[in-house]
Amino acid sequence: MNNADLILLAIAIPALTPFLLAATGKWPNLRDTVSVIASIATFAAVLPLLLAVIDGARPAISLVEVMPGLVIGFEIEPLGMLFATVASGLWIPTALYSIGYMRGAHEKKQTRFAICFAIAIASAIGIAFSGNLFTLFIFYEVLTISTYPLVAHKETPEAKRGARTYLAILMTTSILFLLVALIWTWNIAGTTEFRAGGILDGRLDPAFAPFLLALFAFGIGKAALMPFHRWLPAAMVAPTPVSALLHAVAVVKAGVFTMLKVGTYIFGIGFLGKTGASDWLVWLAAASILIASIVALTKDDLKARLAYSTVSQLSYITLGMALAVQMGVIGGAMHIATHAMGKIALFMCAGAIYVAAHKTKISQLDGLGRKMPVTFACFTIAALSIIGLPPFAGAWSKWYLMVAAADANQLIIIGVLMVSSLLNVAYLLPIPARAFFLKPKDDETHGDAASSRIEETPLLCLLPICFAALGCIVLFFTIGGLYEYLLSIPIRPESLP
Amino acid sequence: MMALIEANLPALQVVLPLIAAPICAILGRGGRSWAFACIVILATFAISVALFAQTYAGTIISYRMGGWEIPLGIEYRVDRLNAFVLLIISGSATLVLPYARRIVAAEIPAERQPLFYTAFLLCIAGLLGITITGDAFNIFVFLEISSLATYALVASGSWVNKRALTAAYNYLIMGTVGATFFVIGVGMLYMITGTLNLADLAVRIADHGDSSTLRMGFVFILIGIGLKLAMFPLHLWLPNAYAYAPSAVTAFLAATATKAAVYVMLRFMFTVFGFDYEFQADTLRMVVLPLAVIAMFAASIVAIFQDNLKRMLAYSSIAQIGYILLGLTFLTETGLTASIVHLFNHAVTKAALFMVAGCFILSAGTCSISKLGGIGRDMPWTTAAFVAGGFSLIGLPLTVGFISKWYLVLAALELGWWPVALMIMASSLLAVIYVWRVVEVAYLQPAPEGTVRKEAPLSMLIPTWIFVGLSIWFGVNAMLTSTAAGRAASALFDSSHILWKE
Amino acid sequence: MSDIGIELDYIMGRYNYWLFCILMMTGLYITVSRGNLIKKIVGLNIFQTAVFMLYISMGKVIGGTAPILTEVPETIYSNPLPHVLILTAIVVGIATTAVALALVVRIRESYGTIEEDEILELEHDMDFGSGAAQGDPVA
Amino acid sequence: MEHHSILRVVSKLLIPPMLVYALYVQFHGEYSPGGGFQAGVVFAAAFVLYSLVHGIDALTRVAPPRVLHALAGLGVLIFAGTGVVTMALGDAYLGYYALAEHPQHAQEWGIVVVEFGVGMTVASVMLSLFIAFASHTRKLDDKDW
Repeated sequence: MNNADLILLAIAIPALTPFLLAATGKWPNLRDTVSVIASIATFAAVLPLLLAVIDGARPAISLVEVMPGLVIGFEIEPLGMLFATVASGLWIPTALYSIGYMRGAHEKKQTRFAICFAIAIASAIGIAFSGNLFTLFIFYEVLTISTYPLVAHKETPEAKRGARTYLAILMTTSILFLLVALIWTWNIAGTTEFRAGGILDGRLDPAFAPFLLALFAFGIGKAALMPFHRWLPAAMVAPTPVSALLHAVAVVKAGVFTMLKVGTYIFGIGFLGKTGASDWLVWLAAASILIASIVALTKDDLKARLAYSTVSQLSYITLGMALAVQMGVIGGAMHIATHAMGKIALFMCAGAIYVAAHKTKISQLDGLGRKMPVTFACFTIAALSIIGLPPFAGAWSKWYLMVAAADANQLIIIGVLMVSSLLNVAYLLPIPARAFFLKPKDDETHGDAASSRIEETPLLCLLPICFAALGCIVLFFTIGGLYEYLLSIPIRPESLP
Repeated sequence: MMALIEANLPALQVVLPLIAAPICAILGRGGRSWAFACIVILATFAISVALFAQTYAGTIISYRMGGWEIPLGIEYRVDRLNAFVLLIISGSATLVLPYARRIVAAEIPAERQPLFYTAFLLCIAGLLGITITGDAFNIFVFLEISSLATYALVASGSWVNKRALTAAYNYLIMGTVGATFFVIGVGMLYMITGTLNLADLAVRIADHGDSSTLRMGFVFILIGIGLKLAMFPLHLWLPNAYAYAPSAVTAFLAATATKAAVYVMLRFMFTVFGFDYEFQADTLRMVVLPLAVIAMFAASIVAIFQDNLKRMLAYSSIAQIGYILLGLTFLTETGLTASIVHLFNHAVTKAALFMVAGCFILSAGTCSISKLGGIGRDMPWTTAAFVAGGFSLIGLPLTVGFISKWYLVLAALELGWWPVALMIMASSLLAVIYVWRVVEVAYLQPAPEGTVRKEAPLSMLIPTWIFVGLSIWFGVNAMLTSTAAGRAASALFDSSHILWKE
Repeated sequence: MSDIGIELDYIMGRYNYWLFCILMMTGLYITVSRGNLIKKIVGLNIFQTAVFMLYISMGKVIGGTAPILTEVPETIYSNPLPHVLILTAIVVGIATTAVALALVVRIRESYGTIEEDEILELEHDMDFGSGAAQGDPVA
Repeated sequence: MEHHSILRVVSKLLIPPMLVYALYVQFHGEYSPGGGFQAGVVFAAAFVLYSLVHGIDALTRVAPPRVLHALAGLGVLIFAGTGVVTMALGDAYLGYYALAEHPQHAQEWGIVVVEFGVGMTVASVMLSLFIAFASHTRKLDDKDW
């Protein structure tokens, strides 16, 4: 089996799993087994590709020519490979976790949930492997549609409203801006292929570059750049595995990944740096980082706080691209991985708390740390990683971003990153602190008989959490390899005279 | 025998359904006349395919009715453009007829069914005639044949809801006014040139040059055809006519009737008057362009507030016609390609959606959106078809709607018309709203108490899904449609430019 | 004074067009303004007739006779083609009128009136009266 | 109806000439003004006159709607069928030259046959229309006259 077939396989496995899931829907155990096996199989298909890409291979395959010159095709480069590895790798713990969660929380329509989940993963991998912007756009939209039923899963009026916001913002931005940007790119460049060094240099009038970049930056709504971030908190009505999927694995990462791709392979870092087209984006991203962090501070709902934290963290990656230096791309790409690891752990913890204690507010968590020590220990590790303290993975990506800011002579940005870290401390650390050190309130919350039965979450939930927390630490010590790997992202045009 | 048929394909294309219509009436039984109509339509479709294949390379087939010399007699002329439209019309008919059997049986009394199929065949013959003929007055005659049949078909919805009668009446008044305007316009052209043959008209008009009579002729034709194709604000007949016609009729009309009228418009604007006719270019950009944009928004917004699914889709059709007209007003090859490809794409999409509405009516007894709660569970396949068609209406990738939007926006960007490009996209967002309203009700709302609904019969489901399949297939692999449309556009473009060269 | 003469000539020389305009506008006005469905059809017919007259007057060649072959070779004939076209148009017009009248008969049977405003009122009641949804069949 | 003798007599006098005149117009259409459209209408008018005097029931006995519908269809078939025949004979649709050797005869034959079909359709459609509308109205009593 050659690499090109593996690409198709990696997408086909999660894309075809829904049929199996639908067929086995009547037998929950069988269905969930299918789901887990599919996740492992997908990862198994992605791994050999990763090894090949590390060796310098660039597998490619084109499927069908939709319109003259417009091809649905895949081509793997280091950035996409990283995202695919993250998405497929984290699908395994998420799949396990969602079984535990969905059963623990007695959710309905678990088959539909599993089906949409698999499609979402398939489209995330499709995004990662896309050989051109057009293919990427297709999978981007598939991802939007397939996650809609997940967000609306509970079918309550509240869930419907949240899902509506989710869909409205993602659709509006993608159709109104991203598609126009795509067609514009096609119009001036005659292609939408991802090429090292970008395809716009020499074709696009530098005066228009900031506008095109703006269409892209706002068009990629999944990157949750302010002011188009509202969908993320709105989507918090979803079951927690969905939140994990949205915030760590698929949706938001697809957004920032697209942003990096566009910056690196459509505009080209060199072109951006030369024209200064992305200067405004640096400041917008910086503002987004700070404002979202401050908003997070005000939220008492655990998931909402995490959501705003995500908004802030995503802007790091956008920022990395906008700095228009190689180190920025590396830092951004690294942040995809490290933030994914940390955030998935945080969300799984939030879900675990809900399943075990039915608590969603931070103010209700007092003293819960003693009943669920493992969960909260993992929460702390993940929080520290997000904050960016060594020896946790998040430290490295922040480090490289700061290096990038220095490279780009944007010293204020270094300050912004530091302030942001402090804000992270302020909104993340109080949560485990309350849980561990404050006494449980005796009135209504813990005093009744039901609360005395609170104990650690189901094992199926707990294992993935531990795995993700462990990942935060492991990633810190193996970052050298990742850095080496990310250096292979081609920045300059391949064939320079 | 084969050679004989081959030589007379253009005539047979129209004559076959025309002859079949009275036979259908004489046959007398619903089932029998339906089967007969099916066979005839299949043959008609085969002829269209043959014509399409013959002209795909660029040959122009010219057929002289009654053997008269060309500018004197009536000419049937098939080129890439109308071969494509013929294919759309007969193809839609081929799929709608099998679908019609069950829903017609439910909506129309048995003794009236043969007449229904007669009118249906007449309507097809008229539409095909409009498309194939190369004679301006002949277009009028066929326009009226198809329209008269359509009025009758729409009115036959009165067995279900009496409002079909007033809908048909309004359609008749506006349609007749439109047709008469068209005749006046043709008369003006005849006054100037003394010919009715379209190709001949083009040459003579170019020789004659601009004049106020020519301008009057153009305006009359524009308004006349505008009425027939429901150009905003001449669309008032359409929503009720579509909403209260029998479901099979709605599906067929949505796919074909306005398309044939658009074809006539294309033909007159670009074959007869030509791209370089300045008055036309001005009118298109100053009048038609704003109207098309208003249609895109106004009709979509009205669609959002409709409770009747068919009415909602009807308003959406008006908006989609706005897209087609918008493509024309660009006056570029890409713009024309966009319009022509959207002719096909919208036909496929809308037919599928109206068919879904018909399935709902058959199974649930209503297509009122507020009563369709939870129908996604009872009729999974039908509802899935709606979702897929809705995606195409929105213009999501991998559906035909996307291809249309792509070409339209590309055409706008080529001209540097920024605001227009953004408006195209903004109006497709309105489509998200009205499609999603239905999706939400169908999947996330509980079913009303005490409803029993079961999946639509296969005879209806299969044609619906063929349309859906087409809308996906030609969304994934649009080479055939986009090349065909592109070639038709470039043929129009080339021929049209030669004419006005001084 | 010769100016006026030209003006008069201009007007009188095109009297067929003026007639056509007046008839056409009359017909169109009736169609649009009358509430009675039958009167609308009458208006439509006047409107169509105007067009017939336009065509027929167009085919007239001054000094020409009816286009029937005569023995005299230098006879000038009027153009017969518009007549033929209008014959077809008349037939189409009759068919349209027949369908329209048939519809009016059916409307009268179902609604009990052929006045447009009364019909609109009835339809408004169907839409918003007593909670009937639009999509519902009406028995 | 029996006592309206004037009407009866006049109609008896008028109807046969009307029918004959219709046939004249019908079959001289290829040389002189006339043809199927006009003939059909005159032909139908004779029947309408009959029905005005003797009542709609009398007319439907003479020309039952079902027969009229069939005749209308048949007329179209004659028209269109001629075209198909000429096609089968190797000429274009409605290319009459294939019908006979002498071109003038061929044209004549073609026109006569086609016009016959037209006349038949027009007459029967006119009558069906009349019947359709007339049978919707209330029956007239003798004293209403």
